[in-house]
Amino acid sequence: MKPLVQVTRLSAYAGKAVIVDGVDFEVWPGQVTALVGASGSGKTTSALALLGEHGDQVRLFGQVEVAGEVVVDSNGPTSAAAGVRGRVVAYMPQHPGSALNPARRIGAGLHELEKLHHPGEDVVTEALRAAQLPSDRATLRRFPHQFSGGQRQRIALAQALTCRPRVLVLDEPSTGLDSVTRLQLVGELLELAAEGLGILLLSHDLDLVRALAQYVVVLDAGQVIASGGPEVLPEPVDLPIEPATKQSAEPLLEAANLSASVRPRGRDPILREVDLSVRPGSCLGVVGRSGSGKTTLARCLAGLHERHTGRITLDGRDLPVLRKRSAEQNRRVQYVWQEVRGSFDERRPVLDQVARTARRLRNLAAEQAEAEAVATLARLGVSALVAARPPSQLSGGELQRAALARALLAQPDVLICDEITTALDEHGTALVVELLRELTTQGTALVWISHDLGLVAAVADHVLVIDHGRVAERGAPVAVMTRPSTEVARRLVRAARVGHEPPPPVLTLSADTRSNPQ
Amino acid sequence: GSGGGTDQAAAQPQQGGRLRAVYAGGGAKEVLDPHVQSLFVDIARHKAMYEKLVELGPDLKPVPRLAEKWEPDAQAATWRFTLREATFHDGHTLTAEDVLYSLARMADPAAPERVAQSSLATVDLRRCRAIDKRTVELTLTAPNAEFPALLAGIGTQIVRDGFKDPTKPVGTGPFTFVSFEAGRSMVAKRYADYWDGAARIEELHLLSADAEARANAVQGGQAEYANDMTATFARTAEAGRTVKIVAAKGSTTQAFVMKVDQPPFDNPDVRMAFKLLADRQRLVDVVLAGRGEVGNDLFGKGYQYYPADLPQRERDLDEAKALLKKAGVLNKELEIFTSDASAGFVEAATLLAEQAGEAGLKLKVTTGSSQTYAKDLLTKGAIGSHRSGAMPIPQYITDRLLSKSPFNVTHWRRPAFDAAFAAAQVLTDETARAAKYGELQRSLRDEGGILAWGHPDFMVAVSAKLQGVEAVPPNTLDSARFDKVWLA
Amino acid sequence: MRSYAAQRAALAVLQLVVLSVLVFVLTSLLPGDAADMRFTETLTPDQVARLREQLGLDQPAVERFIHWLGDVLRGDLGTSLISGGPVLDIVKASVGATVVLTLATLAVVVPLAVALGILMGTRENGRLDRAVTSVTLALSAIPDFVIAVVLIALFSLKLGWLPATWVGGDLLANPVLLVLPVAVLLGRTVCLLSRQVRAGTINALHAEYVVQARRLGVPRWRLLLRHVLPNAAVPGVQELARTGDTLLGGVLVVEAIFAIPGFATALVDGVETRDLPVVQGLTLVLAVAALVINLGADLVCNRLVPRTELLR
Amino acid sequence: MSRPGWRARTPLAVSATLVVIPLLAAIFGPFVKLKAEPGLPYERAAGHPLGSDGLGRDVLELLLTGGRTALGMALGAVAVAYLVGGLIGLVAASTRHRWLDELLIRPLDVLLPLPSLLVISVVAVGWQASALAITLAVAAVNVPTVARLVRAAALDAASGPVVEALRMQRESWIGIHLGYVGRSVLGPVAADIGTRITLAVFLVASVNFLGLGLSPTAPDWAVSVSRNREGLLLQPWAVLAPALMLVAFTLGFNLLADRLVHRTRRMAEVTR
Ligand SMILES: Nc1ncnc2c1ncn2[C@@H]1O[C@H](COP(=O)(O)OP(=O)(O)OP(=O)(O)O)[C@@H](O)[C@H]1O
Ligand SMILES: Nc1ncnc2c1ncn2[C@@H]1O[C@H](COP(=O)(O)OP(=O)(O)OP(=O)(O)O)[C@@H](O)[C@H]1O
Ligand SMILES: [Mg+2]
Ligand SMILES: [Mg+2]
Repeated sequence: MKPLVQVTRLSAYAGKAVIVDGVDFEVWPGQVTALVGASGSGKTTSALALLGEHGDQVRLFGQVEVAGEVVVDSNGPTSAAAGVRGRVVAYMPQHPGSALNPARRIGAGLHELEKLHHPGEDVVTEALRAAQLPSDRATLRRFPHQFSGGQRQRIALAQALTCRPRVLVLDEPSTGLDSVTRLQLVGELLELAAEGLGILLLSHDLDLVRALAQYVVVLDAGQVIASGGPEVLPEPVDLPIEPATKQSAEPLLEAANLSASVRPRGRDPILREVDLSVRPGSCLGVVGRSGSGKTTLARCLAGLHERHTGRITLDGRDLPVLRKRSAEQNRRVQYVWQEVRGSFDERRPVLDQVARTARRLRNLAAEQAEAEAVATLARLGVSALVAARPPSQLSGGELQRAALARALLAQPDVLICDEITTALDEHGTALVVELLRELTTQGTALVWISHDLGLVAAVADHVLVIDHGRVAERGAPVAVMTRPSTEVARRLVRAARVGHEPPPPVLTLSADTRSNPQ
Repeated sequence: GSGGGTDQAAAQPQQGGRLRAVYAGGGAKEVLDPHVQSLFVDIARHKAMYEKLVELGPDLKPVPRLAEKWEPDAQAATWRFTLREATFHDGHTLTAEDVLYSLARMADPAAPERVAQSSLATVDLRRCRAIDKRTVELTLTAPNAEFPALLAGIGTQIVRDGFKDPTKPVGTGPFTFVSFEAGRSMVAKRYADYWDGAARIEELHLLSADAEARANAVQGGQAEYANDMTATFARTAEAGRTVKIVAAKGSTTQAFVMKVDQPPFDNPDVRMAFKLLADRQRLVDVVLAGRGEVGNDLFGKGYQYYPADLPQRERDLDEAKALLKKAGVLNKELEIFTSDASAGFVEAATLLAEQAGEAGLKLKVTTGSSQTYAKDLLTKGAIGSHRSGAMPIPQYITDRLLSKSPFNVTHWRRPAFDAAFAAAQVLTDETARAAKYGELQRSLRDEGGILAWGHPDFMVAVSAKLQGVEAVPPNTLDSARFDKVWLA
Repeated sequence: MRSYAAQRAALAVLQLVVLSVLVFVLTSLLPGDAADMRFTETLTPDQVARLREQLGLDQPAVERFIHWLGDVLRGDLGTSLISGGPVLDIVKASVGATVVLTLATLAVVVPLAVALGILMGTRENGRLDRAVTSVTLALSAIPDFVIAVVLIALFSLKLGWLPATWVGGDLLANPVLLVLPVAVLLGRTVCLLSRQVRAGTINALHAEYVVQARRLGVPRWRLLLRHVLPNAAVPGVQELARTGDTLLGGVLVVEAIFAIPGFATALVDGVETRDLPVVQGLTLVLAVAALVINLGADLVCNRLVPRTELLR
Repeated sequence: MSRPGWRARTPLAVSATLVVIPLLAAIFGPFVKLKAEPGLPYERAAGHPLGSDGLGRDVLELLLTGGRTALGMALGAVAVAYLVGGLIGLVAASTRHRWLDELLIRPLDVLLPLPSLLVISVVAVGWQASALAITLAVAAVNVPTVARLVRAAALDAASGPVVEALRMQRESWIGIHLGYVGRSVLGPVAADIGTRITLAVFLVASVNFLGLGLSPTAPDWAVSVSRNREGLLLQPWAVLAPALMLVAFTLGFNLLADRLVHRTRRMAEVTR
């Protein structure tokens, strides 16, 4: 058998900078090849070379052969490249949501591809089936915005499949998915591979790669540093679940009967009758499927979500909404945003914005505040040089850590962290966890929201499982992770094991009703 | 260019064709009712379809039209008009009854917009009668030797007995009505049975447009005749060959009017000072671009009864300054009220302000609304701009200079003047009358509030094809005589 | 969606009522009334006073307005105070020319602007893009009346190729009459529109979904036609609806210069002669047109790009 | 993107010159005393470098005195529009009271279909030849759009997480609204002011051209174009010179605004 894709000594230059440096890999029919590596290591650049495509000002060298056609040779992309697009290699981009034309019904887009590549054949229905989407007329007549995020991702997959390619390239297909949805994706991809499709998977989600790939190529700074079977990947680490400790003190932050809605007068609540309490030095983990209301809960506690009912207390005293809090209350409760990039002013250096907290909330002098900011950032692995830039010039992971530092400079008593490790690799996560552990020993209470159940289990003393705005289950992490009592919790926990043990049977998709279009 | 009509008169007249004549438009104000007319375009339109008993000659002297001749009694109180053999467009022959009906219609108090109401107020309708089919006797409540001229005024057209619907015009004029859109156009057709010889052109289009569009239309060949053109256009046109200018010398009057009952113009010295400080030649050179004659503070240069023997008033700045000083208005600021209502108003006012400045007087130009200017001039401002079209001098006095005149813009109210004028008007002897009028005008020139600085030429632009256009003042018999012209 | 339409309709009715009141108040504030406008040197003040009475102008303003509103609700726009004819006739007579003029302009502008916009957008920052941008930008910087004056001097008076005025011309017999007025109106609109389409094209071309469609093998012309154009057209359509008002200003200048008996001229005439019923009627028609155009633009945009939130 | 420096600088110099010449003429022109003798209408004689106009006035002198109204009214109108509309927009966006927002914005919605032409002609007819009245009218017709623009831009900024983060840091009201919201509004506002000023110049000029505005003998550039156009073939400079001044200003301003829009767009792209 011949490889479908043969990449030899592929290099890419942007100006003088080398982005990809002599990369070799192959894609075989019916098998999954994975390109892994840290962010910026050249995964996307290498994969796009299969289409003869490259970014602005980027030059390609080396040789890329796809199904016998040379699409890149020593002079860069060849004219044959246009011929392989779609029909031979179909690429599913990193953010599939934005890859759908908002102005066109999805049926129009799919049928257009059908007519272009396989006129007369009914490939659309088949592609939709493979992407686990219904193929009825009503679905085809919908616009992309009428689907949920997960469904949109599958539509993008269906588009790629409609071309009936021989090679499917998937760029970071699991970012932002909760564990259940991610598991469904694994099932879909395994089925496709079984049908003879060659798959190139780009990801830094090592669990996903372990679950799927037969071949793994590890990139670092554009160079292949290892390649072979999945065994070249580091062993999966199960973070130890720490036993609950320190239940002595009085509750610091409490919420009783908390309900919240986005519409006036409490209509259509998205959070219902939640009770919780956090003691000093303890950590409350909050988990749940996407859209279940975790962020809303956090924003209620932070005083940012004003449309809520129920009672929130700090040290037994009522805690009003943010604009009515005293300076001291304001300082004591801090929040780290889920979408960090949006929470920074684009026009000011990140360092200034971080230091500002200490100046406003702790009345430190400018130099002092800055020194403290630099120190905190350094502990989190962000250099002062990087932090002196405006936010647009920081990577997602750097910014996420800066946001944490911004909150920490208030020396809060309660810190609410909303998915603050999503853009971090394992090293970055470890730095964050270490710093927060240190703080809890000094008495700071944490509210920790995350999709990463392993991480939650490792840091939290107590876990809340939220479903449809209600608390579905609560208890010590050991109990929830090992003996989940509700269906939601069970599914979340089981799905999270992907890559750690043989995947469980693919879950039925019909259960996925949470984000149906209105 | 000027007087272009005469030399072409020798050329062989042609028959047929469509003549498009453009006039200054009045938008929705344009009317089809001949008794409501007020604009040039209305007058031209009505002239095409209707006629009056009397018209005015080039010197504004009454000339017979539908009335073949007339005869007053000794007191000039009862007038007998003999009618011409004319037929209306519906075939009906003109009779005395038509005349009586027309006069009654003009005077109808239920229709206050009929314009001849005040000028014909002295006609005693109850005592007017038809002597026979062709003779009508009109009796006046106050004797008036100028009565025929009044019958040549605006809004005095003779309509058919029983004429009710002005949208279906029936007159005795040279053209019959086809269509009309206010503010845009009227179309009329040649009337073959016209008593004065049927028109040569077949179809007449009277169009409405502002000055620029008139110029563009006649230059671009979209019209053959454009009324009331500016001196600048005349200069431009004369440089080209497509358009001729037909200019009637000094046919209208441009003036500043001072209200003699308002300070500082209630002081005759100030009025005289203004008359002396005005640089008439410069006003004529600039505002009229030299196409006009210098005025002598009197209306109607060259018309019947105009005292041509009076010396021309010259500029005398020193004398003016002395008078102003005497009156104590030197270095005071005054306001001159003007508007864009008529070409040259604001320009003339601006120039006068400059000239007043040379005499040590600050004159501020205030520009009012052009639409309401006629009304505003009566009440606003102590000094303002004024223009008058061609009309007989006695009529000018009646309308503007008597205590009861509706449009007495100088507020010239002198019982003695009124009485002297009334006495002159009843004189049936023309020379005696002329002498009296002369005296009155002399006193007006020195004491009155009218600073008549110029008599602009009345200019009409005609395309090279159009022949037979006479250089006559507007409002006279031969202006807008489209029955006499032809297309070569 | 339905509640949105109802809301929109209610707002429109409110807008019309408020507008009418406003126009009435504004024009009532003007010095003088229609009777004064009919004052001529030969009418005595007494005659004018009787005229005012006949026109009903001696009645209180509020009463006149209520009367007018009642008539409008019965579908009667009233009669002109100046000509005495029905306002509806005046509206009909004046709308025609303007509509012809506007449609003719749009018929040239829209295809031209779309073509130019796409041409520029696909060659972003190329030489052609810069050239076309500069030319349209320069054109749009010249006031309409300057363009008009220069074009007339050149093409009508000097060269004698094109008619400079509608006076004495018949549009049906001589459609050439439209050339200069449309040319004058063209400049700015083409510039505004083509720049919007250009920006839309560039945005769309850079959009992930177009890049992705290309990756999946959609050929170039199809990409432009089916993927880029609808999205690029949206800002253009919105701009078009928005320029309605400025276009009307241009139309007035053009109508004045070319002596076109149109809508804008009638409106300004109405104001100048204090012909309130005419002003009210014309404004009403105009406001309805503006509302309909805006609604239409919203609907078109929503059809083109369903994501553009209607409720905004 | 190659040689951006060369490409960017040349038009900047050109457009700046285009704007500055009329602007200088408008500001300092009235102080220049030329001592030109009045002549006859539409002369191209010596003593008048650009000839004379329909009133025999020196065209060069008119050029120097006519800019103040031509540009001043437009700039004044835009300033007033932004003062009023900007304030309404900012208050509407920053208020927490929905009713205040509605109260401020709804009436403007109602006014939107009011033809600006009507407003301006009414004002022009009502207050004959008053520069102030026309300036205010032009400002008034711009207020609704400005208010909505500012409100939308401010709302965008004020409702985002940045403001929440600033509040979490207990930033002062001034710090939030001037330091962040105001600065975010600045971009769209700057781009808008560019086009709005040229539109205002057009509007004022059109009103004056149509004879609805200033006195017909005013030296204003647009009035000059209007009044002297019948002498275009006799003395072209009387029309062309003021027209060129107007065009230079609007063209230069258009170019500057275009550049600004490009800059903000490029910035937006970078930050995205
Ligand atoms: N058009 C370009 N011009 C210059 N540099 C580029 C360009 N495109 C990518 N790069 C750089 O090339 C490097 C590799 O980029 P690439 O997108 O291939 O990374 P990746 O491995 O896919 O990362 P990620 O996990 O973040 O998607 C990065 O450092 C990036 O900054
Ligand atoms: N402004 C809003 N308007 C309408 N619905 C909203 C709004 N904000 C949140 N929601 C809905 O409220 C629900 C809870 O949202 P929330 O952001 O709290 O979810 P989450 O648990 O944080 O999800 P994720 O894991 O994706 O961050 C979701 O279904 C979301 O669609
Ligand atoms: Mg990538
Ligand atoms: Mg969330």
